Amino acid sequence: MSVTHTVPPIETGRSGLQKLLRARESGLVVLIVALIAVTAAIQPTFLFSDGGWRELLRQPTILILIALGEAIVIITRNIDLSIGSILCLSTYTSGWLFANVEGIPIVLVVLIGVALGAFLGLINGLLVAFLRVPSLVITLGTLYAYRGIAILWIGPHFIRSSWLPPEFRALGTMQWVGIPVLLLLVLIVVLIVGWFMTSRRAGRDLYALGSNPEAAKLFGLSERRLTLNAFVTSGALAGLGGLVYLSIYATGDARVGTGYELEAVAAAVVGGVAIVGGSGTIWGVALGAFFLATISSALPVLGVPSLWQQAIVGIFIVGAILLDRVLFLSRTRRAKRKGSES
Amino acid sequence: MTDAPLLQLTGVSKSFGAVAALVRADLTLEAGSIHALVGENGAGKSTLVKIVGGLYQRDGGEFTLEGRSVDFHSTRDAKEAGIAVIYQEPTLFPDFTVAENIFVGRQPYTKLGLLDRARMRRETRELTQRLGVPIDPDREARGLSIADQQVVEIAKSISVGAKVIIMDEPTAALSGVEVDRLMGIARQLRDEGKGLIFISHRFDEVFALCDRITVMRDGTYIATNTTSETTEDTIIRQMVGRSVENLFPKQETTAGAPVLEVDDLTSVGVFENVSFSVRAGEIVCFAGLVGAGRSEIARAVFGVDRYDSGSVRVGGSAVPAKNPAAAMRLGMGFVPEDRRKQGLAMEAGVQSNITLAIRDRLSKFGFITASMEEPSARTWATRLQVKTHALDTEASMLSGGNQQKVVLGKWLATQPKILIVDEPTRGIDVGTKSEVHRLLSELAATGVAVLMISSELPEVLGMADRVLVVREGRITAEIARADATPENVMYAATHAAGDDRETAA
Amino acid sequence: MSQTTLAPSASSPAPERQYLKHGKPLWRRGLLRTESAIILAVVLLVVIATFTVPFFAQPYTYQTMILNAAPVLLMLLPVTLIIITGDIDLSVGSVLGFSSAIFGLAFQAGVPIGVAAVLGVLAGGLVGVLNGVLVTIVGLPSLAVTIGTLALFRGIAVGLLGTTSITTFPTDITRAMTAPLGGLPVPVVTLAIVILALVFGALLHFTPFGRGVFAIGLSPENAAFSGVRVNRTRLILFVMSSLVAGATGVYFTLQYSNAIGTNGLGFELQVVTAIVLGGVSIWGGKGTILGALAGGVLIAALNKTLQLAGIGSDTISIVTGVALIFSVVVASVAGFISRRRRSKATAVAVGT
Amino acid sequence: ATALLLTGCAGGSGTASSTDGGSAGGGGDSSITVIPKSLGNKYFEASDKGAAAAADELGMTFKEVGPTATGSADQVPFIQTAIQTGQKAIAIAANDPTAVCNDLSQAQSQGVKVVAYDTDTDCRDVFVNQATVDGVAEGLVKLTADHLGDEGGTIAILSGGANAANLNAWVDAIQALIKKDHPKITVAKVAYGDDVDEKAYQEAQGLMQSIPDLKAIIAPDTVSVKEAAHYLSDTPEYQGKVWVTGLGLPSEMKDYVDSGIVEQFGLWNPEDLGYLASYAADALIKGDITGKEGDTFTAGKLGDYTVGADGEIVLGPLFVFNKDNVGDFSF
Ligand SMILES: Nc1ncnc2c1ncn2[C@@H]1O[C@H](COP(=O)(O)OP(=O)(O)OP(=O)(O)O)[C@@H](O)[C@H]1O
Ligand SMILES: Nc1ncnc2c1ncn2[C@@H]1O[C@H](COP(=O)(O)OP(=O)(O)OP(=O)(O)O)[C@@H](O)[C@H]1O
Ligand SMILES: [Mg+2]
Ligand SMILES: [Mg+2]
Repeated sequence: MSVTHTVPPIETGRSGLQKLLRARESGLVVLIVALIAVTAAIQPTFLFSDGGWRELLRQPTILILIALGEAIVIITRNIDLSIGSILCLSTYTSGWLFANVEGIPIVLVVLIGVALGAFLGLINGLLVAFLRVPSLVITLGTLYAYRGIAILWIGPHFIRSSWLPPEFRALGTMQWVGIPVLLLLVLIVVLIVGWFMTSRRAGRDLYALGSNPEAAKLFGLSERRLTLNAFVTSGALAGLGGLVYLSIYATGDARVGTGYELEAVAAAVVGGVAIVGGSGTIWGVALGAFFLATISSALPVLGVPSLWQQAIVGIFIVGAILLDRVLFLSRTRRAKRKGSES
Repeated sequence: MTDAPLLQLTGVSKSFGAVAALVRADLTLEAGSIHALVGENGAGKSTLVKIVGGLYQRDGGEFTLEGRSVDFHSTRDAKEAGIAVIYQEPTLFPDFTVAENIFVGRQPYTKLGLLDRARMRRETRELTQRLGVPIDPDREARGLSIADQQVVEIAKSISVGAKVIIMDEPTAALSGVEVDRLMGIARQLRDEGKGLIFISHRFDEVFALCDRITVMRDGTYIATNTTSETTEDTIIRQMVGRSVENLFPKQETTAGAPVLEVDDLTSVGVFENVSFSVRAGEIVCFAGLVGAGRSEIARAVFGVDRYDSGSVRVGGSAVPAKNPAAAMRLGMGFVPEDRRKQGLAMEAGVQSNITLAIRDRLSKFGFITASMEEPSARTWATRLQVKTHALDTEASMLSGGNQQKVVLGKWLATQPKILIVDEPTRGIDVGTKSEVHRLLSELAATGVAVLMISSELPEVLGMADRVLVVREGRITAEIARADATPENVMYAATHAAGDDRETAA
Repeated sequence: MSQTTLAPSASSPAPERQYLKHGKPLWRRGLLRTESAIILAVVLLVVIATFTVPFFAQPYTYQTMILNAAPVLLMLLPVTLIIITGDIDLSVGSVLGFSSAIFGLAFQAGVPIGVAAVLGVLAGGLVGVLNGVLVTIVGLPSLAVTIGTLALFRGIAVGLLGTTSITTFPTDITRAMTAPLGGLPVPVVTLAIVILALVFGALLHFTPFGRGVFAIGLSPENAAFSGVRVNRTRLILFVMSSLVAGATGVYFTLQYSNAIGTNGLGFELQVVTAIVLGGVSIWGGKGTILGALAGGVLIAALNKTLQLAGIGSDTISIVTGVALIFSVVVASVAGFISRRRRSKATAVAVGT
Repeated sequence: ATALLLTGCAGGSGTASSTDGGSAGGGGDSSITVIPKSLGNKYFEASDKGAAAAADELGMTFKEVGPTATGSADQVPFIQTAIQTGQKAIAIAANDPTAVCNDLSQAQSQGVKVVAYDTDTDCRDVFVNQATVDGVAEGLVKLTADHLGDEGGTIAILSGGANAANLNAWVDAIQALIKKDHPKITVAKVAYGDDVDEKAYQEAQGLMQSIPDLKAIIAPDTVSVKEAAHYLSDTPEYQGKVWVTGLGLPSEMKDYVDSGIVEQFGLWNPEDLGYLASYAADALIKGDITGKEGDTFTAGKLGDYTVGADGEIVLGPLFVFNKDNVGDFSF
């Protein structure tokens, strides 16, 4: 950053830190571009076709949304394992509303879906914040409980695409200057969440809580309120993810979203969120989710049998946390060296 | 500005459950002055500060700010009222940049609703510049040196425009240059009309910097002195307030062969060329200021921390580095300074705590049961008179002194040849304190070598056969019991080695 | 407060103290614990089911209940120790699948079945070394590491086996896996569960090593200061966990006579659920093998009962989730109350 | 639904089983437990509805239970429960034909009649097959070959679960048949959608993109064919270029047929499949058939059936749906 240097050039901590922070996101961008480039070189339709282009940009949307929510929770030193089940309930509820409430406005359904997610997140948050029980256990419990409710309620039924109003279904494929509208909407969400987390005090408080809970307490931050906020946001984003699922796949049953929780954690970790909280950017998470989703769609095109896909994703996850640790250690070491020099 | 003092506390009290941290505390701070708050460990200084900072609510007493009675319910209230506190524990957010740490909770926004990072950066730069310590605003707080953390905290309090700035032992971990710099900043702030409260155990600083000195003891206000009209002796007498001799039932022993021999131990950046030995039956004390590196040396000797070069021997055999289990087998014991975290499993019972370090020795054919542990636990609990009615009482339910007895018991049970005790009486009431002292004396009398670390001068003087003064990671003086006086120990602790080594008594 | 204590204690030692072995009577120590509550719940469930659920009171119920739960019951034993140290291992389900794949492929390639089984178990052990090294030497959080290896090893298992499933295991061996144990209404695997439970129970509760495990969970620093080899202990536990998961993989393969990549899918959460339900603290330092095992048995019995009562898997899922939340919430509330009572008690004690 | 029938043929050895009511006890009334691959599956919803209707006609107690996930061992507890509750028959569509075998044998030894439907398993009395393997392969290949005409071209197969025995059998048969009869047609790739909507959708995309001269996709399971059509309808550039057929549910495919995305696809009536399974179970219980080749029984409105080789009862040939009839079905 070029601020007027009225001050003599001082310690160079910034270059180290900022560069490395950027290395995470730019590194992901490079990886994504390389992945797309290689895939497109081997199979041009992956990029240079309407369908290829659209799916490239559209398929990551769900993972991006739920990974954002997961990231916020992790940033506060918690974890949310229930988002897959929340997503399922939101998907089906929304489809059910379209089918059973004649002429219900799409906006209202979206609001209800998101509100349902937020409500389920609120239950998680209340249990974690007020009873001081570990979020891992609580959300593991609600992972089962919410899924059970979904299966109990939905049973063998499923959302038929004919239930959905044509305008809603069109949302899935609609494009604006060549970009899927869904991606644009998700990007807006990313921007809002990113803006909130990087540029609003309330968002920074969430980082502060995860970064040093003791200091946060000395500082007068309310741990309960922040924890609650994080879980509600995570639930709401999972609810929104359910609606995006509905608009892309125009279907949904009681099995939707199974296993998404670990994918979301993985995307957050790959995106640079430390599992111990306090650090990681929303942009990194969005890129991490985009990257993981793109691997999933690129590997079959690259001729990698899709059965090996998960192993490769696993390598990327382990690699990403390892890399994170190495960067962290070198950062700390550098900072220490500087500290002792001064 | 009104005639009323900037800040006034009268008869403030505060208890934590059964512990009365503050009984009756008074303090009057005038604008444009620096007020020292001194007292022994546990005198209640930090508690008082936390009440002023809004972290704790007082149980009773008066608290006025510029003449108005105030009642803070959160740290936010205090901040808004213009009170900034730099706590004893570092309170920075390691993942935030220096600039953001300074502005946390009140980050400026741009017109677009983004954080105005440029402005934070600029102001941080100006602030740190003004404090004479240019710290890169964009670096992460993680890994900042204690001194730099201190500067950031001070910058934070200046930038909120605080009228009252409280520093709780800010110099504890600072070196001479850094202390001078900090004192310069403090004077500058005073000249700007702010009121400062300065807590320190170092009298030279207190006398050099402060206008007034308030002394506290056992949670109670003792006296307020004008610096120019008082002496160190007066302050110490007010602080301790009792004759020290009967607290230290030191038995005379004759030192035997060297048990612990430490040779040229160095851990880069922490301590350097540390050599000393402790002989059987001898109590050797590490004296020095907080942060001098005494604990670090001891931890490295025991093997909990790594070291870069040098050697440690017990009874002639080399102790492998980084292996406490091996050190224990050779007969070393270690009572760490933080008994809640390092010395005990707080949620485990007295018995499991006492027998943890001898679990291998108690086992038969590789197995161990509670009934095999019980005799040892009973023996040591009885010998140390631990006040509890059952052996499975959770350690967290004991009082601090009794917790410390359990830690001592745990290590005495290992029947060490050399026992290292780090701050064995920190936070312990005087009665238990003298029991601990008697115990250590008796132990030495049976031929055990004792290496004691203490920040309390009377304890050092009362117990030690030999005093080793540590300053900035080096042993700067060795003073025999007969020669040890508060003056020469303090002098060695605060002045660089070789300045004047043998300031005789 | 100090004035009162100043004078006497220094000189005149107080009369010898007498210590009770335990602060609370046996019944309170024994009964007011999560694991007793869980065992009680199992017993109640079985008694109620015996009288109210048709067909429950049959040997076949117990036979199949244990068969179905065996993989989880086996794997939860070492994972309990890991959780007591404050770590977690989420990769056990994938390790099961991975070892199943290695075992199957080796067997298919003509390796004698015994050797193939050993290879399967060792493959699991190798995974444990990777987990353990990443956690202890590199210093990564175990949750992140094992989520990563959860994906990695499942992926390798699925990738290795592809669409094939290896089913040609000798029937005499596969039969033997599910055969009843002697004349008892339980399958042979019960023996393995009991033996391993005794081994891990003894290791955790009756050895110096186990003392160290608890010490690490209660305070890693205190453990290190007390001569516990903290990282070595953690590494050993990760390897044990994966070895047992590997062995379970071989057993599972033979039990269902099928090596496919998806074997053991989702078992990691079942394992953690059982352990936490059994009163083991996810924060480490507290818990018993008996409790964890009881948690696993409770879930198995709950499943069996509800299935026989004609209740669907959806409801069973809800019941499991709610039971889990309930168990930690109750523990948390109980802890809160006892802390309140305790601080009152000490206030009184010191005041006098 | 109208009947889509034709009788199976041939004979074979059935599994003889004891006629004893079984130690598990239970009421004297006839009863059947139907275990689909998983709950919440549309196709099985339809088949189990048919099974329930037949059970109703026959006066059997009907129960549908199943797991929520499709793991290899997930159906096992439901078999055990059926044995214990003294069910007279089990009809099962196994996720993993081997993993359930042990418990199914146990059931048989307890006198429970085991009917496999949709997917065969190794341990059953009869297998109610929706269509012969060759029948499915012939039907789908014929549709495709007719469309491609003389010049042939490159096609791909999009299947469901990689471990589903019936799907794998069909896929093998389709490939063999094409090799034998249609040398101009090449099968470029077999992909697996795992019975999961989004996965099948992505795989369909992968096929169309990675095989530039792809002319057709044969998708022998209902999720795959629906998602292939779904991807096609979302992606106009492949419309008219790639032709999709397979085995689909008319209710799910109607939109795509109506809009011309898909011309024709095949299936049997899943309700009839379940219906036949219940009647077969009843016939086994009553001793009308034992699973031996040549045994005959009457399956209500579906008419007469003969047990074929290997205890197979074939529902009928593939029924082909197109624009004209796709609206006539409720499943
Ligand atoms: N949160 C708390 N709970 C219980 N007791 C406490 C708490 N905080 C402080 N105390 C007790 O109150 C007394 C005063 O502690 P305080 O920290 O105020 O002392 P201090 O004068 O700052 O000592 P030091 O010089 O060691 O910093 C001590 O006995 C301490 O153990
Ligand atoms: N460079 C540093 N970075 C972080 N913390 C430090 C640093 N130097 C000292 N400290 C902290 O300051 C405290 C005092 O240091 P140390 O334990 O070495 O001093 P000591 O002489 O043993 O004093 P005491 O035992 O009385 O606190 C320690 O708790 C240590 O963690
Ligand atoms: Mg203090
Ligand atoms: Mg120290």
